[in-house]
Amino acid sequence: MIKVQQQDFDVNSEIKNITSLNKNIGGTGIFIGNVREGINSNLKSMTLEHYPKMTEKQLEKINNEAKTRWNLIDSLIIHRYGKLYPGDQIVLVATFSEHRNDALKACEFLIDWLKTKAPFWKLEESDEGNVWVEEKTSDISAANKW
Amino acid sequence: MIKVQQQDFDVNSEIKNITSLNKNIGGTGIFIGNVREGINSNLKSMTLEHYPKMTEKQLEKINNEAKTRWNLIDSLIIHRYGKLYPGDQIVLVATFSEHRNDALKACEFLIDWLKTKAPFWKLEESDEGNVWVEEKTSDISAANKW
Amino acid sequence: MQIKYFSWVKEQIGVDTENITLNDGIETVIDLINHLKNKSENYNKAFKDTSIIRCAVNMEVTNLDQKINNNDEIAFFPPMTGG
Amino acid sequence: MQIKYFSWVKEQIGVDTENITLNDGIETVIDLINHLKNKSENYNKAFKDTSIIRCAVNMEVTNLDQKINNNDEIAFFPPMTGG
Repeated sequence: MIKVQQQDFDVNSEIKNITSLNKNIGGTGIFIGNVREGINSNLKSMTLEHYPKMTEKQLEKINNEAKTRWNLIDSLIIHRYGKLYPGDQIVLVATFSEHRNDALKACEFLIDWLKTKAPFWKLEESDEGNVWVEEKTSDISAANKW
Repeated sequence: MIKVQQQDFDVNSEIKNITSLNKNIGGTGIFIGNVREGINSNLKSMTLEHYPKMTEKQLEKINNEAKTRWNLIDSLIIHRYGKLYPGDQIVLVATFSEHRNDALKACEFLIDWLKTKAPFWKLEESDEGNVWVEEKTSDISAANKW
Repeated sequence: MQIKYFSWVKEQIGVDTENITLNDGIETVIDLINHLKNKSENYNKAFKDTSIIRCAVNMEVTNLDQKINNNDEIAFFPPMTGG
Repeated sequence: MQIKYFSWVKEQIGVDTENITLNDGIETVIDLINHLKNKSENYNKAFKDTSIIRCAVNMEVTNLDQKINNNDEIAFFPPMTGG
């Protein structure tokens, strides 16, 4: 399932919504990304812009790719947009499988692909001004390894 | 932090207890293991026996090993014991880092090592009788790869 | 044709969406970019380095030599930074 | 010396904890196992295949040739299945 939303999420209830439906889920892999304050605590806020409709489409595609590559019972991606503050949750990836290896690998894959293939752009707001976050070469490598 | 307990856990509040203390956590890797009902829904319950004190000692050791190998801000292992039922949560591993790669790798490492190095034994209870879960060769390989 | 801009591409151009009708000479995304660059200095600046411009045609990421037509929704943006 | 048993080792032996005083001839874990096997058929059966017996001395997993003394806490159990 894909959710693109402004509001925060509760990982416990999101996970339980899925595990309560299937008693053969043995392993759940989860990744949560948060807004980092920065080394000098200089980040004041971060605004996530996205491309509505394309975001959902791309996340579906990435999610389906994970399902073809690993044995998953279910999977969930929640991605927030709008203005967020240091410590806020940005993204949740959760993968549900009978066995841990499929869940963990698919979870890592999903967050790696999200980084360079989901149409979000991050504006970091600090006292020194606003800067658009640039693509990292380490993220490109991480996406290409799959 | 290590918790060995009978009672269930709420992953959201467990995670928030840690992320609320440090605004430089950018990535949290989480694994949750649940009791599987089995292919023919034959499992009625599972009793987890453990070796009190040694369990905590071993989990601390494994946890410290993760901290020396990866750049972690914090980490948490919760392992339940006692009688559990299909769908119940057994174990939580959570790793907190500035960047996702450290969090995800350390999370996978911790659950791999827990499988063969934490003094728990699982008794599966079904209509056909009770069977102690045997060590899996795939778990030995997974532990040895680190 | 609807064109959408995101992130600093949008900021430099100054609008987030515009509708244009394709001239005969515009067959690919790169043709469209060259056409837009002639509109004003803002466009020219936004599209100066096409190596850092990404494009989606009907919400699918494509190369700049992708063929386009008047019914397409085109979007221009910097490399994506999701997650 | 306190000896603890877990899982099916405990079930086969029939007790979870016992206290014994070491004889002079018992210097290692495997000496202790051989001593215990003489106690009864239950012990003999539990320790028949030492390849599937794990041992901890003072809560640290050790090999069967580990030296032991009267102040140690020894535990015998099958391979661990945590997680």
